[in-house]
Amino acid sequence: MNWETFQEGLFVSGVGMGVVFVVLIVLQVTVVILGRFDRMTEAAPSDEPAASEPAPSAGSPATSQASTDVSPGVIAAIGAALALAEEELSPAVSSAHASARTVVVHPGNSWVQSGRARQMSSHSPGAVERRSL
Amino acid sequence: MNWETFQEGLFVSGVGMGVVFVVLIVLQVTVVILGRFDRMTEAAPSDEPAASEPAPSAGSPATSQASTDVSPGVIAAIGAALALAEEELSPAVSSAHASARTVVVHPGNSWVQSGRARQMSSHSPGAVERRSL
Amino acid sequence: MNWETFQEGLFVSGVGMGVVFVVLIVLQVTVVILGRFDRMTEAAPSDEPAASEPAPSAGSPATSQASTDVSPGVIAAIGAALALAEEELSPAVSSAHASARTVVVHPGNSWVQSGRARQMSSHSPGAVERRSL
Amino acid sequence: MGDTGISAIWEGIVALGEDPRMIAMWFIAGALLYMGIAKKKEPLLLVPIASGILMANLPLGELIRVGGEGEPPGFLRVFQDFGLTTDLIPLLIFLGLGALTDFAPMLSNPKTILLGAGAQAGVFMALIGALLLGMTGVFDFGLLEAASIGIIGGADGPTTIFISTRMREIGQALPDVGVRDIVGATAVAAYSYMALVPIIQPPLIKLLTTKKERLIRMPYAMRPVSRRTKILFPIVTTIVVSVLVPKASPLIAIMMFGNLLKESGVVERLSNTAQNELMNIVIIILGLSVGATMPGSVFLQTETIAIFFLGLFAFMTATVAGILLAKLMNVFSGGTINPMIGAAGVSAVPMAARVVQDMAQKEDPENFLLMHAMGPNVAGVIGTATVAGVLLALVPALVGN
Amino acid sequence: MGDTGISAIWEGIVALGEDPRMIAMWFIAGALLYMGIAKKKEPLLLVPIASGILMANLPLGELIRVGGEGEPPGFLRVFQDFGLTTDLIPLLIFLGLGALTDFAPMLSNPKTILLGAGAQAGVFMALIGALLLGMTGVFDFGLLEAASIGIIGGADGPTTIFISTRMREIGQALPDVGVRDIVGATAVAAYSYMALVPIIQPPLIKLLTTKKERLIRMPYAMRPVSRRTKILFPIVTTIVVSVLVPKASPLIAIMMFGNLLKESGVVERLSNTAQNELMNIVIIILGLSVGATMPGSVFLQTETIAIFFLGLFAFMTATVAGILLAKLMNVFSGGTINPMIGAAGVSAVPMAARVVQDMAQKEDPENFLLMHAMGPNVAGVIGTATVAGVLLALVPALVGN
Amino acid sequence: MGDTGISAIWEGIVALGEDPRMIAMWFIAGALLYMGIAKKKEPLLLVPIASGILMANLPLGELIRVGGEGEPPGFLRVFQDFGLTTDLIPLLIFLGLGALTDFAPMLSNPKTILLGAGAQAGVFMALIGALLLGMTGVFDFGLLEAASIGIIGGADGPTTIFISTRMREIGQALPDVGVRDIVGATAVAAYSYMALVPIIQPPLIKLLTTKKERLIRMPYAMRPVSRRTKILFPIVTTIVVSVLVPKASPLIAIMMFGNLLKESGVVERLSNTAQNELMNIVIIILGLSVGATMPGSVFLQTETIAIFFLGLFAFMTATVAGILLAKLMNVFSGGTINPMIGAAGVSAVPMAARVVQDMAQKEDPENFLLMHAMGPNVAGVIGTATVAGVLLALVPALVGN
Ligand code: NA
Ligand code: NA
Ligand code: NA
Repeated sequence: MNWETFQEGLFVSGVGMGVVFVVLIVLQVTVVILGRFDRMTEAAPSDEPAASEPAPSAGSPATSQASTDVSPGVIAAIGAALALAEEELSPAVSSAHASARTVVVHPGNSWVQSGRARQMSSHSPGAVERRSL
Repeated sequence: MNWETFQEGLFVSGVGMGVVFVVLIVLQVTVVILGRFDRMTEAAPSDEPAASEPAPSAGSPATSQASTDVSPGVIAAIGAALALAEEELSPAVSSAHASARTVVVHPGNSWVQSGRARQMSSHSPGAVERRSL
Repeated sequence: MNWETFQEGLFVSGVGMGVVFVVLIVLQVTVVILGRFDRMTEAAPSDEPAASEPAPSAGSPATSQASTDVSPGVIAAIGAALALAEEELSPAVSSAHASARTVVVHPGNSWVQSGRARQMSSHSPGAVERRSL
Repeated sequence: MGDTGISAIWEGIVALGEDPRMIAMWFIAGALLYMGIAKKKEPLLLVPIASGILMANLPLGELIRVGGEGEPPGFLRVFQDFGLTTDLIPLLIFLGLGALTDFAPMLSNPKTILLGAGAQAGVFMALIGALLLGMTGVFDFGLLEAASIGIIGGADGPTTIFISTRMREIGQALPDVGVRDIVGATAVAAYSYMALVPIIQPPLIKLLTTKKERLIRMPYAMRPVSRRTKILFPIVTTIVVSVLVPKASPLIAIMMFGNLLKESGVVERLSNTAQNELMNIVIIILGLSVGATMPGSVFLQTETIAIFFLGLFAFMTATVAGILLAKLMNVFSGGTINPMIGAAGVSAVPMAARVVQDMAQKEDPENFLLMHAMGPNVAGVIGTATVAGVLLALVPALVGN
Repeated sequence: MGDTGISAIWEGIVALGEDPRMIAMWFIAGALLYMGIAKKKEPLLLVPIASGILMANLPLGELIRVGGEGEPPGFLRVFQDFGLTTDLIPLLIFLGLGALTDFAPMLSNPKTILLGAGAQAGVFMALIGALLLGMTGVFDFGLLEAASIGIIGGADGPTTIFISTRMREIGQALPDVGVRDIVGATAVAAYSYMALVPIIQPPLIKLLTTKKERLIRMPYAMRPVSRRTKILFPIVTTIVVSVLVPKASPLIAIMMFGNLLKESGVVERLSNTAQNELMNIVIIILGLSVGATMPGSVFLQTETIAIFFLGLFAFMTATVAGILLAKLMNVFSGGTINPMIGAAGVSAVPMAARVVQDMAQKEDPENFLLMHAMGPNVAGVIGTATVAGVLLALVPALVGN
Repeated sequence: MGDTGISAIWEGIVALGEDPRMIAMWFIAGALLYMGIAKKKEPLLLVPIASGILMANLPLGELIRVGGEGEPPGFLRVFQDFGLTTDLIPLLIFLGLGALTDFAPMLSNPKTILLGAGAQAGVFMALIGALLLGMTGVFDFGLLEAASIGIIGGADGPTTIFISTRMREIGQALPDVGVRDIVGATAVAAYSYMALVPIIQPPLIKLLTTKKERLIRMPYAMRPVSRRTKILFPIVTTIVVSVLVPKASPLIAIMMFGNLLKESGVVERLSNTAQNELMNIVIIILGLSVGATMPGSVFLQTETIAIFFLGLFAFMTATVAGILLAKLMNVFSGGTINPMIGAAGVSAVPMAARVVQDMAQKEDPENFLLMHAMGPNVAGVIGTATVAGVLLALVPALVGN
């Protein structure tokens, strides 16, 4: 209502636009990194489907620097117990998984085609109803 | 329990039956009017699919007679803004709508047939389950 | 934490194992009785589909021995009114019911086959997802 | 420690011995399950209600406990408190019913609407009957109970539950008024007699109509109903009924909203969910909650027998009143209305209409009355909701004086 | 007794005479139903919202009553208290939206993400506009109201409802601060203008772009996205956004959880339910609850007109800002970005992206921009959720001083 | 103003620095997501639980905040308060499980029922183990915690959550008793080890059975089960178990009600909804709520490691006890019972039964044990519910003294 409130509004606007740009730039960088990682594994396909997942586990020592009343050993023990336990159970499962990987690694053309198909059919009522809630 | 309560019961019954008849008669009149309107538009099909809708908008001055702290202008402005805004967007939409109208205007025979079909199939389990909850 | 708590734990364990065995033995006996009853009705198929149901109704006098402020007559009246009211409505219903009975009485081979089929298909993903929530 | 353990082991059997009415209720639950499962009568409601009765009559009543000391309220108590007492559950049933109901037979044949009014006489006959029984001093029925009993005659399950819950809550909120908890008894009576409509109505119809009347054919080339009318009808009905009987507005507005979802044709996914998944969830909760209002100590009263007799009386008088009104209309319309369709005004959709159809075809296989009977049938639902509104408006004011 | 009865019979008509704004609201509800049903614009929300408006404007307001004396809170009041005020319902919508959203177009083309930021300028332009109008003394807009109005420019229905409900509740909890209830007005404005995006945006796009710019083709042989990336994206986004803007975490975390259900591929039944049955139930409750915030006495204020104008202003400035940012990026990228896709940053998924696609094809039938426009489109949703978090973090602190 | 803004901008990062246990929890959530998504182990629960863990460990904890000052309780807090603490959500899971479970293998082969009892020894071995660890002074386990840890051995997720929530609430309601919040740890342990049953059981089975025993064939021409028996079984079981162990009645009665919906055959739409849409909604809420009980400050305790070791110990002793009981029965039955089916008594339906089937076929491809193992498997569920009832009856009374 008064001048002070207006100034607060300007402040909120400035901070808001700044934060939005920061957040989306960080996300953009993240997505680029994820994409790089995809192309790396595409070039040299590994047998570890989600190698990125265990990796951070190793990075957990960062937590030990802070003032927790829990030793990093405790954390590592719990995390490792969970992560190790589910190693390969049956060949059937892992082979099914491997074939799924193949699809992931070379999906190029089919994805583009389906994208194009979606463009063509974008006026269908189903597509319209999907969003805008 | 006592005589007074019994009298109250009689009173409730009298009022109740009266109100039920009034309500259903009013509804009956309303339905008849809606039906008349259908046959009018059937005889002289207009291009305004729901002409009845904007019409009452014009009748809203009735509200100005009462002691509101809002001028009828305000009401009219809001209502009109909303009503005007969505005027025809694309020919595709309006032609689809027009064809829908055609179905509405001449549905006679098919409706009767479906009604008859429903009579015949009224013993199907689906029909039985539909209600009585 | 202390010795007393440990003793309580032993007590809970003893009672718990005992109760579990009692409950499952009682259930086992119940299931055996239900099975006997099946074979009895299979041998001499009766026209009363669920004769076991009205029977206990007759057994309700047991309740009259207790200190209720409701006479057994009241209970019997309510129960009987409900039980009697739905006696046979239309031949269509009862014949449909009778044919359903036939299925119940001689399901032997088909059930075994379906059981075997289920064994064979037990590795399908649908089956896996069904439980363990 | 030993004492605690030993008493805990036997507490179920001891509790059963102290209140054997539980066992009696098991047989009542069994009878309702038999009616629902073996006889396939109203299974959607009777199976959950009977299961709720069973659950409310287990030793210690864990499923209906009030809670406290680290124990939450029982499973069914939570449903009752958040679903039944707030009206949420019966009203959500109305939402689904609205989305399931086709008002076209009524819209194409408006003169049959009035027949939905006649059958409401059954409500008030039973209401007065309950008060008369109350005056004998044998049965403890005041105006609140009489209203709950009367509404059984509306032949509408959720409306019955709605009104009897309201009346109970209103009575409990009034400091000087006592009120019985007859929600369960009225609900079971309503659903039971709805299941029995094909038995209750035919003899009365035969008694009150001549063969000549029953042979009256009604043309089935009905007037078509435009989509616009079907869409405007629920909107206009909401406004008209709510202005005339504001206390009926929850029932009417929500049922008509459900119907609008269906008839609008643009929100099919909402309409489907209201008819199916949401409806099914609500039916389960409603049935269990209603069943759980019937611990033996509440249900096994002399009053319960009276409620069942009055409920039957309500269904019968409703049928009679509907037929008599239809006979009257037949006279004034020059013999073009088959008086049997008046019996369909008792709602119990679609059983009452189907009874009429069956009786008509038995005497004349070429006489199709189903669509004509559906008019009064669905109009009867609106009529009963109106009556519910009148009861909600008048009864608390009269009792509160 | 007679008095009670007679007053009860006329009370609906009397109440209507005392507050005829109800009748005005019927026509507003009718206009929204017309837009939803006849024009098929946003019917999923407009039909329930309009029905909620109708229900909130029936005599005696039975469906929105507070309750007491044996009467529970009204049907819609219960939904408002347990669904809207707790954020539960808008957040469950976000769950479903997350399960419906395909982030692949954005993941395969990361440079378009930034375009989701530009359009957020519309939020703040409208916020400042509202404060300027507030300074005239004609309209009663403080910072809380300005934030609620600004968020309309995010073109995101549930976020708008989320923020305007939060701001109202925060204002009501502060003893020295007054706050208007503009939840209904902002929600209706947001959904109405989302429906009108195909009318609002094209003239602005034409005005701000040259024909040469509109003819820029963008290759549609996009980079494939691995399943792993699709799965890691929602997890990483939840963490990144929540660390940078903790107050945005409910919106982001729940939308991303919905997306994880979908992309994980192992819990299809949960993903389907989140998209369909749960979503439908929540849409019904959300629409009715929002509609029910608009009794005539609340909605028919001069401020409402200002809200609608500011909302339109917000959509327009968001479009303009999005296009200008895209033009800038086009210059720096050497002419490879069609500036029109900046307009898709206003969210309104997928309408804004489709507008771009249609305009591109009108000038060059071989130019397929939909997938490129979907990137800014879904990034705009994340951007608006971020803005919502900033508003929640700053505004209460500033107002509370 | 500047201060407010600047502190608000950094508050997420600051909060993370002050409690880096959040980051550790992200990796635990990641490990569970890996197990659920990449390894497809129990994804229906592990994906929501892991997501709940993530949401509970975001800076400022917006999703689990208590609320106040215009802010409602966080999204997950609402679910916890209205779903977990009231038992509603685990019991609704039981409803769906009941509707999914086919008791026919057990009904046609009643002698295998008893094998469901043996495996419950695992519960009590772990309970005593927890008390022994508590006596060392290193771990803070009283009788309440020991009961929650023991029930992990029941290999039944919802029962574990039900009991550990109850024990926590009972402890918090007792003024002189301290209790740890181990709901999340016990639930994650239970679901993790259920996922690992195919790894845990085979070595133990091999160790405890001879090759000759494993080769015992059991005829699969089982006795047919009538529809009447299938319908009467859930009704009778509800009554029998509830009379003997009243505190088990919520679990048993609701599971058996679900089974009755299925077996009655007349309310298929209710049965389907209980199995599908309702179940899915409840799974989402359950998983998120359970995950949300694990902020790093609660979960990262030395006790958690002990809980995981005791949980594994519980699964192993349950398997051993089941096999030993089966060996005993084999001796008394003259060598007609393959002792491996005793291992299926640990529930974990249907994994434990499938393990037995796989091991039997590995040694003799013509030996079909699945149906015989399903008997103890589903009987184990009833057995564990019974044990839960005993714990609920005895533990609070003993602790409260
Ligand atoms: Na009726
Ligand atoms: Na946006
Ligand atoms: Na078990």
